[in-house]
Amino acid sequence: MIRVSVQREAFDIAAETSALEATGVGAVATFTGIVRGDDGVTAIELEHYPGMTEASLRDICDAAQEQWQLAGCTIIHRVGRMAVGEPIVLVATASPHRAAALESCAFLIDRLKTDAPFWKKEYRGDAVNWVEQKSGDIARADIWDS
Amino acid sequence: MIRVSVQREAFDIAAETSALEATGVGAVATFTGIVRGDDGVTAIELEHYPGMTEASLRDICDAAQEQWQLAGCTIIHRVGRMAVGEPIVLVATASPHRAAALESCAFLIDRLKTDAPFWKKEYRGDAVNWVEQKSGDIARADIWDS
Amino acid sequence: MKLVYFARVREALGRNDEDFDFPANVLTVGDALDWLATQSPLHAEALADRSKLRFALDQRMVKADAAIAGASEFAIFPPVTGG
Amino acid sequence: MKLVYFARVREALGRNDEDFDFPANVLTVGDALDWLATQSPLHAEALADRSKLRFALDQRMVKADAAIAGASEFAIFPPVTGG
Repeated sequence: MIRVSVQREAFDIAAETSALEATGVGAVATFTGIVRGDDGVTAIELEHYPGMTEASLRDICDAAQEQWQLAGCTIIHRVGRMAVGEPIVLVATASPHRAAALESCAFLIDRLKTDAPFWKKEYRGDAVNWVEQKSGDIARADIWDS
Repeated sequence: MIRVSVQREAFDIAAETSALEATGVGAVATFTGIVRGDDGVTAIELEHYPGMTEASLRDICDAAQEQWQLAGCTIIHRVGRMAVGEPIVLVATASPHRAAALESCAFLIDRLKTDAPFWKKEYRGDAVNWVEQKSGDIARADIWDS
Repeated sequence: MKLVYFARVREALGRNDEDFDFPANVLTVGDALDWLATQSPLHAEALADRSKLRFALDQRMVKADAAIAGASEFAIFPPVTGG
Repeated sequence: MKLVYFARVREALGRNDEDFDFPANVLTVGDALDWLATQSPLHAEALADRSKLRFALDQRMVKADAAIAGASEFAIFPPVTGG
């Protein structure tokens, strides 16, 4: 089971984990990314490349399913404007093995940060700037290739 | 924020992650363990040591908070009888760092399996047997000591 | 001292708990197990395989060489299997 | 060929997309960038720092040496920052 969604509205983690639990395996892991209020950030806005985004998220799920024994893989990424404290992204996996469920979630979020065509603006009150890609994110995603 | 609960009723993953998101950090990870229907198992029943259980779960959260920068740590473990497909245990953490959130969830569930006084019976229809501790679980928990 | 039993140990002994005054030469958890095994055939059988037993004194896990002096609650149970 | 722009590139160019027929000597993504930079001062500036640009042909990420022949959609955008 692969499920990807790019959406403006918030997601329902309980509904997503229930769907993964219904695959019949023993372990479900999730990771949720939340808008941080670091350095005076008040909101963010996410733009994406419709069509390519969904395809890239499916590719990332496919790569996870090649590396780990997964019964299900879900990625939901929000776009548009979000205030500090709002969830941005949910990745979730189901596996017969607890380590596989947790490790594959780490892979999904690391890979998403370097491969999926999203771009983030930060608002600090009226001031706005595009977020720069972090070299640490590239290094973290590269770990999975080695 | 440390929250531990030993309870008969099912837990609400959305309520638990919301509480962790409210700590103001950017990363929340969860792990849910579910009753597997392996080898004809139809249900399980969990017994625990009231008082010691809660203390041991708090100790495990304390150990996680020493090892990772965590804004919150939650462990909810159910007791009593549960059917195949029902959730047994939820561990969840909040951190400024996504790797810390996911790794600490792995630590919590590994440690819980060897340190917290729960005992599991498996039902296969009318037949019942106590589950034996898995040597793999001990090995996995020992990794965190090295 | 209050003895408490869980899981297979509780079922084998047919009770949740019981009270014993250990003799003065019972110093450790291991000594206590030896002495308990003399109290009835049921105890002897339930406590025979030490490799399948774990212990807590006042709700803290301990090894068989732990001193029992000062403890008020002594728990005997199989290896844990939660999660 | 349809050009599509995102994020800082889109804002710098003041448009979401535009159509160009590249000359025959434009073979790769890199060639296309060189040629695009000659189309207006806005293009020249928006495409000046190649280290801050990433590319996709028909919605697949590619490097600057990728051949553009056969592609119908060519996207130019900054390094991604989702998650």
